[in-house]
Amino acid sequence: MTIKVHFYSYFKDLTGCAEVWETIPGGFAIADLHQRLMARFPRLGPMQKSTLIAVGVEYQPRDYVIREGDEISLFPPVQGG
Amino acid sequence: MTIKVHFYSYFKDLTGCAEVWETIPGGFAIADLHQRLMARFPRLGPMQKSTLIAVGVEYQPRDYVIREGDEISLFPPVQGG
Amino acid sequence: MRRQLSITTAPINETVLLGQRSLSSDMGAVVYFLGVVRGTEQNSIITGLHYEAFQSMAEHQFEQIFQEMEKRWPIESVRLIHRLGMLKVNEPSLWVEVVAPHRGEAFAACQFLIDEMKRVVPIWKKTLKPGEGRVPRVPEA
Amino acid sequence: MRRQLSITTAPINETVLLGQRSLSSDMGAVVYFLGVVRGTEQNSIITGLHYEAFQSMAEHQFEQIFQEMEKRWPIESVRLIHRLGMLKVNEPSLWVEVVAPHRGEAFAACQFLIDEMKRVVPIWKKTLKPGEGRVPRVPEA
Repeated sequence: MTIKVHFYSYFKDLTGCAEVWETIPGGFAIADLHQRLMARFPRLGPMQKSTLIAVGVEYQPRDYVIREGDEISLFPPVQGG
Repeated sequence: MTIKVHFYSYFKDLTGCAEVWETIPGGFAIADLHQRLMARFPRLGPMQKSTLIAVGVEYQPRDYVIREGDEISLFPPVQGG
Repeated sequence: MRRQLSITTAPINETVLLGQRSLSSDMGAVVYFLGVVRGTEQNSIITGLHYEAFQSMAEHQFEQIFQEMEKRWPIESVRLIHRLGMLKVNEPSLWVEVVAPHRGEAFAACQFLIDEMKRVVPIWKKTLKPGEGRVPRVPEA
Repeated sequence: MRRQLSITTAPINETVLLGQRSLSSDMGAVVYFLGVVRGTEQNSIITGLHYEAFQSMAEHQFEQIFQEMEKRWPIESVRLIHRLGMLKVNEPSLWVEVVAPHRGEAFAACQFLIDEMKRVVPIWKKTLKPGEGRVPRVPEA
């Protein structure tokens, strides 16, 4: 399946884009997608530990299995206020 | 010596006045004055434990020895806000 | 630490107070507290409150609290207005503003100020109940 | 619990917000927090901040925080405005109002809301330094 991935804040600069499409096999977890994206965009690597990942408008754990139609977002620690 | 005593809040109703003069001997402490006032105004008696006493604009302990010119204030627990 | 204190029968005008706010560029947090007269007091319906102060002592006690705040937190300014006299339900009786670099100290200092006020500042209130001109000041036994 | 949330590029107008306040007669406490852009960020002088949000997720996360507040405290209403876009030093970026029966719950709920916002709501800021049009978004290694 092909899913849409969004980047926010300076992750847009690290990847050079605000969104990308990724084609992934069934059973792919968020952790797998994160590895795939770090390979595609090496500058995401150093941010690995602090990267936050959401599916739609909810945070999801690394073992969440991605489903058809999910929109995934990756971003650095939040800084509202 | 003769000193001025002020009452605030419902202590004015209990005593029927906002201020009184008391003539006291030298070496009289706040605790002594309080006893004297409760004898003079018996309705202050039930409030004994919660009565707050100030000399001028400062709270003082019960063993504070009253000096010439001191103005003493008696009042119930404060309720600002 | 700048301070402004007013214990007054004049109504609290929040808009005017906001307009008088001054904030240096190092300040990142402002906390306000507004105390409002509630329609009930100890589960009875009331129509208002009458506030009375021992004014000179109240000012002195507030000043001592301000000094303690200044020792504890890097506050730029504190402003406090306490109403006196007759207040209707829904009218503000207390307005407090604390300006500080960060929110933690602004919240802590504002709460400290109000807690200490309630402990030591000689201000009292009398309840006004429906149908009464003024309630008796003496609490029931 | 009534709620009003606005994540917007429009400037925060405190006077207008005050004028829209609604308070039932059981409410005795209103706490406000104003977050203001400081002139320094990590000890460097800045001229402003640019705020960006993942808007739909930010709104959803705020709603979840509001639901938790509602469970924990008897709050009548909460209003929160967060600015987006370019803000100068001294401009407010965040305005919060919590209305509750008593001050303890109003302070606790307001602080909870801000703490939770800083933990989960997807909003980010970039610093603008003197002489720069825009700072690089990537933090230095």
